[in-house]
Amino acid sequence: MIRGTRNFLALTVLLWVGTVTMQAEPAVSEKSATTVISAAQQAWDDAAKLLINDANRKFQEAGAMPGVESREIELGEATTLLSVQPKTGSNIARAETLLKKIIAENGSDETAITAKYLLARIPQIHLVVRDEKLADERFTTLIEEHPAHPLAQTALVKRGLIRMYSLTDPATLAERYAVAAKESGNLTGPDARRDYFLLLSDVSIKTSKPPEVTLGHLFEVEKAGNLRDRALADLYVQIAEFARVAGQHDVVVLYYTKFTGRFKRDSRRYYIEEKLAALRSGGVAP
Amino acid sequence: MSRPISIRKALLEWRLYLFIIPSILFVGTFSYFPAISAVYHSFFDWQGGDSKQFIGLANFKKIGGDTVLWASFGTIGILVVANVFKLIPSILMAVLIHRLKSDKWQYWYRVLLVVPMIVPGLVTLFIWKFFFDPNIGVLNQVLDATGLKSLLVMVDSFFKWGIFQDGMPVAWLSDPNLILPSLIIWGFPWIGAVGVLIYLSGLQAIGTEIYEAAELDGAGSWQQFLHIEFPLIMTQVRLSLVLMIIGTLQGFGLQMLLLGTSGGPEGRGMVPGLWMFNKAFVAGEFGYACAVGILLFVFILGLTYLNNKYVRVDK
Amino acid sequence: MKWDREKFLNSIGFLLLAACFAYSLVKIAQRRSAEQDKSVTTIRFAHWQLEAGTKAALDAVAAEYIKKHPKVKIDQILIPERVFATWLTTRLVGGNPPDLVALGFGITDDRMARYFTPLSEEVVKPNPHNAGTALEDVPWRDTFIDGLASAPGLFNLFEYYGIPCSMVTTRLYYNAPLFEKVTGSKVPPATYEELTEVFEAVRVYNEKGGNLVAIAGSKYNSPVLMNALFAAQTQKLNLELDRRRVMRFAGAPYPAFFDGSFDLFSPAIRSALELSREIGKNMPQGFLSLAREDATFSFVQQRSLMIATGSWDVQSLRQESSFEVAAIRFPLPSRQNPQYGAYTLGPGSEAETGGAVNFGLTRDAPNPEAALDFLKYLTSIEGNRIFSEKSNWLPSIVSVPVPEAIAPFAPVSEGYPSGFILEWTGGPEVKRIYENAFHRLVRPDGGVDQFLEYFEPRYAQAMVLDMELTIKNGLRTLSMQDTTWIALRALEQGGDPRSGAKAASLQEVQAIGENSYYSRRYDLDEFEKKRKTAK
Amino acid sequence: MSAKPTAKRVKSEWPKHLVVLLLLGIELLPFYMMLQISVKNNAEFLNHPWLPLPPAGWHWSNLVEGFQLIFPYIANTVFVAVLGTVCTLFLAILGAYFFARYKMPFSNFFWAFFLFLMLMPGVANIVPLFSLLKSMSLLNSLWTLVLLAVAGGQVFNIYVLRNFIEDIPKDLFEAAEMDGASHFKQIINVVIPMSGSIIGTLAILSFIGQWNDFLMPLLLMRDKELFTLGVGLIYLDGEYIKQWGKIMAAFLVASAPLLIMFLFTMKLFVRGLGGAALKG
Repeated sequence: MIRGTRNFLALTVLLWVGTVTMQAEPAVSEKSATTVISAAQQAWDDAAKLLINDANRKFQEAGAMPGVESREIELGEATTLLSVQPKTGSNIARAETLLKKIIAENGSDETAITAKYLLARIPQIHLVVRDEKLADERFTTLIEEHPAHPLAQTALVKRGLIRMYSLTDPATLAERYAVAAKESGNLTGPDARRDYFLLLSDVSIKTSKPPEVTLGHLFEVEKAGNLRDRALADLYVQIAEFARVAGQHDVVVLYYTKFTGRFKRDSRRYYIEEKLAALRSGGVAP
Repeated sequence: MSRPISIRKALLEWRLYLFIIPSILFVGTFSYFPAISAVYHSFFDWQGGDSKQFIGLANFKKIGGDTVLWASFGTIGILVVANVFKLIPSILMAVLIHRLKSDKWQYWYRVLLVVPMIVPGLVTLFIWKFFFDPNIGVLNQVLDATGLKSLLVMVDSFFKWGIFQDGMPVAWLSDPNLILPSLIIWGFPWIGAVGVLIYLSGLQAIGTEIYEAAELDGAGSWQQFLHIEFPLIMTQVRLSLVLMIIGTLQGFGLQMLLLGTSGGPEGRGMVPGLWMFNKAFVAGEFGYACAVGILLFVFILGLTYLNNKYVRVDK
Repeated sequence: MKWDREKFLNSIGFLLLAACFAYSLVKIAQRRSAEQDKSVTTIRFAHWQLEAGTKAALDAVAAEYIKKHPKVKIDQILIPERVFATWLTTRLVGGNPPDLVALGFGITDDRMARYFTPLSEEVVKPNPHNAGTALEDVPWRDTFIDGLASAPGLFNLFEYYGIPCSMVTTRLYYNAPLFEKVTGSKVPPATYEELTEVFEAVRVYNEKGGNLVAIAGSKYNSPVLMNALFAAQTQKLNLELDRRRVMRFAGAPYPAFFDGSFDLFSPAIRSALELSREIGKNMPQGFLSLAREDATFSFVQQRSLMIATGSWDVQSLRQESSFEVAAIRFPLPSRQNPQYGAYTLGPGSEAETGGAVNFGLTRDAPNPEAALDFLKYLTSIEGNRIFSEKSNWLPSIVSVPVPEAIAPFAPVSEGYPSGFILEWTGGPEVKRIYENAFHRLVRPDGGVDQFLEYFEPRYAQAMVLDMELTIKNGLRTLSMQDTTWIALRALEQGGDPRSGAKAASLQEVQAIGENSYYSRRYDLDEFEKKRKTAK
Repeated sequence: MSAKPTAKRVKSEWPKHLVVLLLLGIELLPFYMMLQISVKNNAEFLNHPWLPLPPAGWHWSNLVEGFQLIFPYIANTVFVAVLGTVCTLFLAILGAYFFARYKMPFSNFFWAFFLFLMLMPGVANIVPLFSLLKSMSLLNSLWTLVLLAVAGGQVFNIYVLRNFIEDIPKDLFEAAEMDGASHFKQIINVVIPMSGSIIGTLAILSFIGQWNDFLMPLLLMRDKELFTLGVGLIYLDGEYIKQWGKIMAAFLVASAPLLIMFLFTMKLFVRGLGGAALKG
């Protein structure tokens, strides 16, 4: 409560100072722009700290300032509206309107691309009654318009999820998996590539593909890199174990060695060391 | 009942409103939060924390298919009926005390009635758990010593319940068929000190001459009770009834302490209040729990209404 | 005359009351808020560890700290577990929390982010209180035994919010002299087979007129042992069901149930249930209606030979017992056991034992610098040693020796990935029907079949409801992550590389979370379709 | 005030005493247990849970410790309990009188307002209340506890009292009104004497409630000096190895003042107010 008031006071003072200096000396008008930018930064910072309602209020206040280029502020407002508590349909609808406005003004800058991404996410996970068909269309627009942009790459992953699990075209999961596997070449960004192959590996397991296929996806995930410790440990074990099923024993040894070398405090370590010792002594892993 | 009053008279008596305004202000300011919050949150998907999503009537729609909830209303129904009978000992106790000739004894009995009230609930709970303990508990020892156990075993083998068996202590709180009986036996002989005091307050209104008149008519003590005492404490009985219904329907503390949040073996101890607690604090569905609370409210309101309508006070 | 006496007595009552009230008024009026000595800083820290010795141990650390920093006062606030969450919530929302708070009850990720200070920049600097020791130049984070790998908030918020001062493990305690008297041996059981011999010895002892329960039971203590045994029985089953082959418990039975590759009639489950029943027979009858303190009481008063609980109870048990209390790891069936050996890999590994009693620094802390410094002292070699020795809790810092008294509690890394217990296959509904059915498993005339007869028909519905709940909660997390992720990206573009790193991590976490969210939804839909056509 | 005995009734007096005493005996069992366990240690308690120890073996130290635990809180507790009870009942009597005397316009509406609160099972959410108290700068003050006691006690007490006041014969009020008594005077001269014993019962309930409450003091008071004794008791209850002797001793010490006070004031509630003044 008090902190909120303090922030509010600080902001008011800042804005007031900004307005006064602008009126007094046109020469330093950039200063007010910096103030707005720092206000936006502060609001983004709050949002990143999960202080969504505070962030939303700050964006609204910054947006109310006269004569300010407001696209980023509007994007911030829309982004935070998606998670403002309590979450209501009217907030989501307002966010959608704002995003559409941003895109209508200028469809190709960074802000607009972010807006397009969020616009597609709304029917995918933010509405109580989802409309994944619409989400698919919106992602497709984004992907076609800015194929190389990181958000379009992420969109490929999110759209991949929808097409894989929610839409029934083609009819079976195995067929959809085949289509998705063919399209994996479109993924160029490393993070998106990693996520896409994580999806493919999961579905290949779900549809009982041969272990070599899954292994191929898992190698792609490793190549794309950038996994945090916990997920990386799982990945090494997965690779080694699928390789074991596929009979590729040197891969097993390689990845188990990688695992034991890196993850000292893991409840699988002792078991894996036991398996490694058995492999090295020429036996077959249990 | 309070008397109807004409508007004109009411305007003259406007000062009466000053009597109720402080209470209204206090209650409205400080006590209304839980109720309002429950109504508000019943429309949300809420985990009890800061984040929640408005979902309209979805929680209420879900109630329809909630078999556990509906079953729990059956259980609470039995408990309410049992509790109606459990009101009787307090009434009898009050009448007994009231009929004593000696003012002094009456006074001391009242004082002794107050004493148990100051003993913390923890002590009572502790004793009753000891009472029901299958291995070292008093109840089983009494059953064994009095031979009641063999009687129960005989009845059991006749009806094939499989509850009472020779050489096996009766598992009071862990046999599903004994959960409800245990909950009902709990608190024997069911003397509620507050209840007795309330009835005694009502009985005070009986003047000596009424008894004398009754005795001249040759009324026995049972008839005296039926025709003099009981009618006079109807207001108090009805009051106890309402308070008991509210308490029973909202209550779940005993069930939770004895049986846990799942309602014990086969869920036989699951009551609506406990289900509300389970949904809120075990499953994290606070919004749904609030909706259950509202349903419970409607239910209690209905019972209170029926009680007011059919348990008449005629004097 | 009588009237007067009565009047007199009545007025005594009120006079007494009035006098008491007057006294309290005077007392309250006299009390001025304690003189605030500006030069003295008061650090307040709050937790719920009411176990014997913990408070004294933390006070001892504080006293040692004050010796070095005379201008500091340290105030320990103990709040019982059952009201801790409510208490903390009101303090945080009200903006007047203590400086340091034990993280656990009443803490969610968003609360942590909102009300606590991230310590990520601190944990990479060396701990100044380790100056002059081998850890002098080691970053604070790496002085912890688990390297802070399980610090609260790290997994979802990518920041360090909590600093642990201890670790916990669970063990089987036994009454050493009584054990010798009953079994005629000093050697505790190492395997389940040996444990059954102890059970037998207790039976013989009771036949000769003893009145002893083998293992003290309660709804708190019994599951500690039973779950460990159950999870050991399902180790191999878990690996079989683990189609993603991550070789740890990652909820594998959940999807396996929906695609039909797992059901409750699996021999491993039967065997695990059988084992639970065997153990249950050696606990007091009706133990599910007993509370934690009942079991402890029974052990301390020598009515029970053994009790299963965590290392946090060691000090209480030793203090209250007139006999020597010893502890061992849970005796599990060996792989050679003819009945139970086929399903087990061996004792579970404790390699991932993480820090416990994590203290977080509140954003509204009145004295953040002083409090942080005290926290660093508490987790320095010296401070943590004092804490560990006085409380008999395990240390969290690498070079602090485990006090001899608690040597059996040190985590053992040599062991196998854990299996699961039935409650873990689902959520709150599975837990509920499991608890409703459990008495059928352990009562004298019950058994595995009686248990399954009740449990199995209700299992599918419970799994569906739990899955729906999991999906709903998953969706909530995912949608919240969208806002945070976009915000982190915006900050990264504003020139903040740390936000960039966090954004990348969040993207990965969301991808993994969304994969499983979609995959679960798919499993559930397929299952419902199957159920419909079956009907 | 109560029925005068006739010769017939005197004869059959002792069976009544017997029944009442038997029932009271069972009711008093917890009290007895509290008394006798309070001077035992755990081992003695376990071996002889039901029988008292011979006085020579009593552990007085339990009671001393109990006293040391409770004493610092006594002043605060008396303050809150006395003020809380007096104010609660004062307002509740006024409120109940409002409902019972006439059916005033809106009286049904107000009644529903109270009833709603009594019937609504809330999933306890104390945070909004806390925020409110904070914004009113009411935290960390004993007066707030009194305030909350008053607010929390209104509904139940008004509900009970209304029933009793409605039972008072209307001619008593009318007679008083004839004499020119204001409503307040009518409360003092008619309501309070006629319902002395129920007011007494409610007062005891309210007093005990304040006496033992721990949650509100714990949550609202920042300074330990402002805690009431319920807070002291939960620490004992929250421990994981229960020292039954010490717990019972503390409970005993905590309830002793209540007991003494009730013994001395009961008389007033039981008949001092009710009897003499207005016997119909």
